Amino acid sequence: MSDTDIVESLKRDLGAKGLELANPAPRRIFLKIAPADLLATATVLRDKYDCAHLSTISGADRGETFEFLYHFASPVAVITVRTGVPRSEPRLPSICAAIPGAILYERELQDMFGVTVEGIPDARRLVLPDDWPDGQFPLRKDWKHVRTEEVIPGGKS
Amino acid sequence: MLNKLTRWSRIKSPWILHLNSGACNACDIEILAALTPRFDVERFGILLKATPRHADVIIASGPVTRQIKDRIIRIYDQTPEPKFVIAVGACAMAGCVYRGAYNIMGGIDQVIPVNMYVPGCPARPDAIIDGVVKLLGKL
Amino acid sequence: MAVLRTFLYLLVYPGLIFLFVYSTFCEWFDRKVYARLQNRMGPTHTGRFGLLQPIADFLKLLAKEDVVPEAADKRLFSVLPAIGLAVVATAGLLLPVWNFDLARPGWTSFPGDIIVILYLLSLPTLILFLAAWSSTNLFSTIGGSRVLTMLFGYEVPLFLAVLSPAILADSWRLAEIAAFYQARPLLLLPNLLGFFVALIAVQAKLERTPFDIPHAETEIVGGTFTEYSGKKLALFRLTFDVELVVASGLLAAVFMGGFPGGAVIGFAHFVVKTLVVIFLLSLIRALTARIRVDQVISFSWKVLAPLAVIQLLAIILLKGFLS
Amino acid sequence: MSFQIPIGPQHPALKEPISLRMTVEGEVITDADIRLGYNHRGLEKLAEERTWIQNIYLTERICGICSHSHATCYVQGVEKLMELTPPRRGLYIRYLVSELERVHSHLLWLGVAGHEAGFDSFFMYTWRDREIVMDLLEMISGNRVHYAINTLGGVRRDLDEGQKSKILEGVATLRKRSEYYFRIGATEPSFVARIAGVGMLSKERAIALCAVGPVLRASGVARDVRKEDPCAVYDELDFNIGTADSCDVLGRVVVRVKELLESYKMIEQMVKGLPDGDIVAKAPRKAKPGETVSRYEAPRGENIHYIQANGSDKPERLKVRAPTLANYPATVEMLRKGFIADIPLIFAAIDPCICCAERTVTLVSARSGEESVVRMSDLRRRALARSGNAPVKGNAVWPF
Amino acid sequence: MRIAAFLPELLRHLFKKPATVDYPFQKLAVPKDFRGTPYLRPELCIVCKACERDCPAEAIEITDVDPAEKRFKMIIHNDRCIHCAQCVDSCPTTPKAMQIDSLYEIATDDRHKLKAEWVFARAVMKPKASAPAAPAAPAA
Repeated sequence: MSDTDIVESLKRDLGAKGLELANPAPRRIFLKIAPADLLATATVLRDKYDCAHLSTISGADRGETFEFLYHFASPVAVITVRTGVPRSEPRLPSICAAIPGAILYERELQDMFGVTVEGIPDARRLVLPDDWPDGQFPLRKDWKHVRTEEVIPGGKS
Repeated sequence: MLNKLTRWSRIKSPWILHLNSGACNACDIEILAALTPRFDVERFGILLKATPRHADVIIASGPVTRQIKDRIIRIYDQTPEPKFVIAVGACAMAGCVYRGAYNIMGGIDQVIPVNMYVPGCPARPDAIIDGVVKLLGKL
Repeated sequence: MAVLRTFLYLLVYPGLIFLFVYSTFCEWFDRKVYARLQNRMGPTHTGRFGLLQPIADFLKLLAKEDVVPEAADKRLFSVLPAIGLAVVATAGLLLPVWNFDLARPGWTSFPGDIIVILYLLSLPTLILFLAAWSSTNLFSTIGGSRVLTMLFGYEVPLFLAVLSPAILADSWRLAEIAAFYQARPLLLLPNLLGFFVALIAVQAKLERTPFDIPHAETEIVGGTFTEYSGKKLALFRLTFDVELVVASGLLAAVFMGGFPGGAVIGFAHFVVKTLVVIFLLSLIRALTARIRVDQVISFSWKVLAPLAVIQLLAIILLKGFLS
Repeated sequence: MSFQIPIGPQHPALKEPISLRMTVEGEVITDADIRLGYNHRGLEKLAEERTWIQNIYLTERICGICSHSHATCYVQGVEKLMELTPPRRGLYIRYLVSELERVHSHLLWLGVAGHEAGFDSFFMYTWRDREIVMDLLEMISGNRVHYAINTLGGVRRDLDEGQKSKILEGVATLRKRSEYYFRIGATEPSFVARIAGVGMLSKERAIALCAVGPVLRASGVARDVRKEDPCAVYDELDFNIGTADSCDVLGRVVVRVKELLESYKMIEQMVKGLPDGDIVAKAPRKAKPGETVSRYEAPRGENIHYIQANGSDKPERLKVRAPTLANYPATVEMLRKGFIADIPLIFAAIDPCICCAERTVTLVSARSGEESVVRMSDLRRRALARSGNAPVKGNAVWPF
Repeated sequence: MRIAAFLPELLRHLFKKPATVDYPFQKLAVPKDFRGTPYLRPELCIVCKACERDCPAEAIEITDVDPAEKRFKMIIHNDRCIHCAQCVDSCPTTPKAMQIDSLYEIATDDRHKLKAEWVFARAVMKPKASAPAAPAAPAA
């Protein structure tokens, strides 16, 4: 199956769900959908496109929205499913029902971006170190780390 | 006389504990490589021990992450006196490329006292041996 | 005079001092052979050829801080290493090193001493178990349970294998068994199978690879010794070294015709024969991977014990044939 | 009686900080939890504050064993963003180092597997031979572990004729020795008894839990990024994907040995067919806005970097997914019903590289004081419901 | 499966010379391009600060000492240095003012001793091609 074949067949299968489809580089397909369609899309990709392997979920802070990219790897291409949630109400459905291996990445998103993944099998909060303060999400762009001064023991100066 | 004997035995039989405090593995494989036939630190009576209770020298690698800080202090406390710490690699000394990351405390010396610094990224096995030998020479 | 002799016997030769010196030498030999088999150098820079390495380890541990864990049974925890050393050192006295001469037997040579020595060699295992249990560390506890589990595996094959030469020699006395085989060296050959069974069982008793399960570093940290440090650890290490000497001495006495020839030649016999046994033990150590505790049990009951029984039957048949 | 034993964060079998919490009954493991976070350094945040060039060295230090693979994956992506085409000689040298690194990593792993099984002689011999490839890498790049040979638009150091012949010589020695040692290592009964039939992971569950690399291939799935997403030179080379269908630790050993032999083949092909020309193209300091997904087959499996550029000299977002992280759910699966003695072997069998996995992920307890964290039971139940519980039987076949 | 498969190999090595290099007493050779400790040749440095900008580990620090006389101070923190030699690559002068040598046995008990400092006047833009080779060893 070539890239164009995949794009064409994705257009057919997803219909109105696929908001945007692009093929910027060989073996790379970017697909944009609404957050609500995530689980359905993941199921379709898994069953029809041999994309049972979820490589990872990347998140990016795009100002007003958080953008999440689900990288599905099939033997012929990487299909990246892109979805955006508003910063004011960061909620995302879980796809663990379709792809159990997604749990680690979803928990990672909860930690780093402070989104709520709804329907995640293990919904306990996963924070950074034990002493990490509440409400701090390091990968948000407005979060800045303040360095502590390093004290070198011993010696002069 | 007794002191001399104790000092001699301490120099001749340093047992090490390998402590990874969030390193990238490079220093760890080089520490392990120092045990293997090419370098074979058993020549100096150095044995890699599993528990801090048996160890004399803690060889630490890696920048200290916030999560592991308490563990390092605990392991340091568990090691019976006299004990020495060698920081191996740029991360263990000053944090290396991770300087300024939010989850890094800095070098090992920000948490526990360090007796010897071995620079390198990673330090070659012979540089590590050199560090151990310099430490023993100091005793 | 007799008192002085007893003291000399207990303290110098073949008592504590001799055992200490010789067992540290054996540890060095073991480590060096192991390293050379692996194409390494082994201890080199402590004394000549690294000969003093085990002594340096021992002294260093003596000078180290001694930590007793909070939760441990403190009295038991502290006293066990000394008992362990005492037990194996006593076993060492029973070896027919000094008391080789049947005409003028030593005080420690008596009919049935082979049983006593086997029994004394079993005790350290129980002491290890108690030590592990009293330190209350999780890894120690697992190590302790493994120690006991293994004990049920190797003990029976060891007894059967060591006792079959005794049956052939028709004696329960080490000196007599040794003398019997000195007179008839050819009869050692039928015992070869038993020798190898005993070798493997001794390897298990000494908890060396492939049987170093109770203190497998990559699995349960230090296992039985996780909480031990300083003097107590030094004593435990010495216990193992002495046990190595005693066990190899036992095998040499039973399977290799003892240590004849008086003080000097007899001593040379002792050294050469025990070192041969230790070399074989080191070879096994370098040859194998550590097996699991369930595999130890099934191996000893499915392979070692039947072999030992076959050996015993063969010996009984041979005995009937000879008489 | 069941109780919990903590493995790590400082444990001799691990060498790296991670906490495994095993619920055991006697010697049998009934449940396993993995707790990360000890090696979390916050690299992704840091990458946003560093320039494109500085990030090469930062990604290289995600992991020491597969340092080149992270750097390569990153550099590949950035080159796409900057629309740079590295010269062919540069690419050949880059992937030559990749394959040498794979050799070093697999030899290291085989030795460590021997060490975890208490087979120290095997460990010593493999690591002695590994020094040959370390010397080659040091000769090419100037450092034993962090090669720093990648730069944007090519590589930093050229190969001369003497080095080429030394590489061929070294690989020939290595091939001879590794074939010999693996043949005898594989016949040692106590070693085989420890690794055969341990750590089962069926094909269906390996796929469902998104396992990667040798773990996936040892379950009979022939997937390899080098084949399915060939970057630059791999489509010009002749090699096969090594698989095994025994689904256990022995299968993983076999897969790695097969890969080693393939790597020797590839190194020889690359050295002999090294094209002439430049080794590096001039790179701009800034990248145009855009995004890219870069994949690379690291020694441990698929490595994926997602890079976003915003037109400045720093990345907008760098997401790194290292292979080890993808293998954790599968590891928990494998550990169940095993013995305590199998923990180090099973865990080592995924070739864990915790530092890779944890460049950003942290799974730590809530402040409830409860220690166990990644409760994999739910996950497992789902996986079971989906694929049934039937491990594939079959013996791994040695490549000799 | 063969019992004691490793035996011949082990016994063969018992009488062979060990693979060990008896390090401190016997030095190991490093390859000619080994990346050891970086150092500065101050007479060549034009203070473009490319090395400071590109250093991934913040190991290079250049400060003004006396702006009027164009005197600068450069500190290389060897405790932070990752020995990647990017500073050498970034250096625009010919011959390069940043250099790297193959020194690696610089273990010490004091981090302050790992700082190497140079105070120098800025070189003119185009140094002569035949600049005197005076490698100032890092003040370790």
